[in-house]
Amino acid sequence: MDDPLIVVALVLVAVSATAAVAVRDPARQALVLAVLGTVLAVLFTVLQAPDVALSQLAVGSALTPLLIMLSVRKVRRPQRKKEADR
Amino acid sequence: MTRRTRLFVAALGGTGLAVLLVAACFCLPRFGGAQHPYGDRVVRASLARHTANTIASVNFDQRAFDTLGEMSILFASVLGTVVLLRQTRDEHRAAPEPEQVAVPVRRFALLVLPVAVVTGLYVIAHGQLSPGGGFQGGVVLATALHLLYLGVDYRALERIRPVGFYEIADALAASAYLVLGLAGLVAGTAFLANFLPYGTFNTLSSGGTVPLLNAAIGMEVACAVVVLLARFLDQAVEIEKGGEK
Amino acid sequence: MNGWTVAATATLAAGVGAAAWGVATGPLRRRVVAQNLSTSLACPALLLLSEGYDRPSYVDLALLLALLGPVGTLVFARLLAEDLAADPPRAWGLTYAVAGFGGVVVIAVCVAAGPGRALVKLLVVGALLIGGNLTASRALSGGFAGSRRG
Amino acid sequence: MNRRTTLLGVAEVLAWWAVLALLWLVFISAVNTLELVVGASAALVGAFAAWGTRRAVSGW
Repeated sequence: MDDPLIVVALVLVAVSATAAVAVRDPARQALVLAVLGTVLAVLFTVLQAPDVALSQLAVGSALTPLLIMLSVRKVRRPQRKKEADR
Repeated sequence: MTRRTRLFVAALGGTGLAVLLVAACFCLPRFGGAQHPYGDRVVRASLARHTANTIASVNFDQRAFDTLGEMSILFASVLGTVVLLRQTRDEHRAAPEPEQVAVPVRRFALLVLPVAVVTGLYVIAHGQLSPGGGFQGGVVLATALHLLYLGVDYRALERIRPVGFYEIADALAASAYLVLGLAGLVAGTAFLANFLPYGTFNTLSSGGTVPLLNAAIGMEVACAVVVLLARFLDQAVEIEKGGEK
Repeated sequence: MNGWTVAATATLAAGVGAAAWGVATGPLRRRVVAQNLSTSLACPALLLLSEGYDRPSYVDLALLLALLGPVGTLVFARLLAEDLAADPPRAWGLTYAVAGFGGVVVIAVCVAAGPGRALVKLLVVGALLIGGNLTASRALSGGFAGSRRG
Repeated sequence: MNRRTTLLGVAEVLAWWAVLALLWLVFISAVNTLELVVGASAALVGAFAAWGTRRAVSGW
């Protein structure tokens, strides 16, 4: 724990994970989640676990945001259509 | 029992659990200590089997059965998604409209797509040598394909992505993993045992069955993610409420 | 700790920390820019760590992040296009500064690596990083014009 | 599809194959025969992906 690098990485993960919970709007949550994924990958690298970091990078940087944002778009679509009809 | 007593009992139990957990935490080995009894044994075993990346040796050799379980979880969850997100009777498909993408973004997507494909294959092929492996590389491959949706539009992606083909390939890759496991039985050892010659340390052919299982997982993950995203994209872009127009 | 890991710590604490703050607060246009910059700052940090730990295989991490980070930003640019069209992000100065920082880190790591195939790999990572970062910024500020449905 | 477009397509795939094979050569740490064979086939997959995407984009 005496390595400042580990402390910085841990603090970053704690901050962005808290922010991911605290933010309410799903689209903004997905943005925070993407940053959390990157920061987690850095933490795993610092803890000398590059395999896990690589998994986290692969899933967290593009795939999870895409799944969340597609779901958000699907949920928002009926509303948008109503607005367009109005 | 009144509400008060119940709360008291719950609080007592919760406090007891918390005290025990904290006490247990103080008895844990120190963070980043020098003693790793499990790690030492794993590294010794993976070096004995000529696998440079210990994690790959754990995933695809020493605990290959666990990976079979993980693969089945992914397979089953994609199957569940396919069933849940199918087009129901009160929905219809609207053709996606073409998208106007800025030229640099479109060129970037078209240039990076092949590079990402090769990188994904590189990560899969070198799973037993350097960090990486089937799962990571497979996800990169699937993500690469969806650059076509992000950088161009959904119609372009649909042209080069026959979902049926990816579904079949997914099932084939999953069964390839099982067949490789059964081949161990045929060779006279155990299910998913590393029965092939170990090869020269730190080359592409080292590690016995590890590279083959890696490739099977890579193909399985890539196809599973493509099928999964296809369902999500169909729902988000094409399928709309209301009957046939 | 050596010079490389100290530099990585500084990049993470100042750069990625600021990006994490920026993505958690403020209007949407600031959040998407912060998300883009978080990947383009974490990637140099990973390169520095790879050099600091003296493990060339860790470069693969930076390679993957340089490749997939901009793709993640493209996801947001694409699917939030309507929200962003009303209030487009304007942070080109910051974007170019971060891209320049990435370039400096890549050059420093290249000098340390010396001539060889590893050097070309680092240059590829650098090209993907900077090109991806700039293209993703371009996509955020009006890259998807007629996005109604497709 | 006439002869000219076929030739152009082949040239495009070959060009992409050369670039991607070089990229593989840059990625790997040690060079040996098997590595080159695997790299060449992976580059071929990537080249066909590039060709296919370009066709999907401009083919309407």
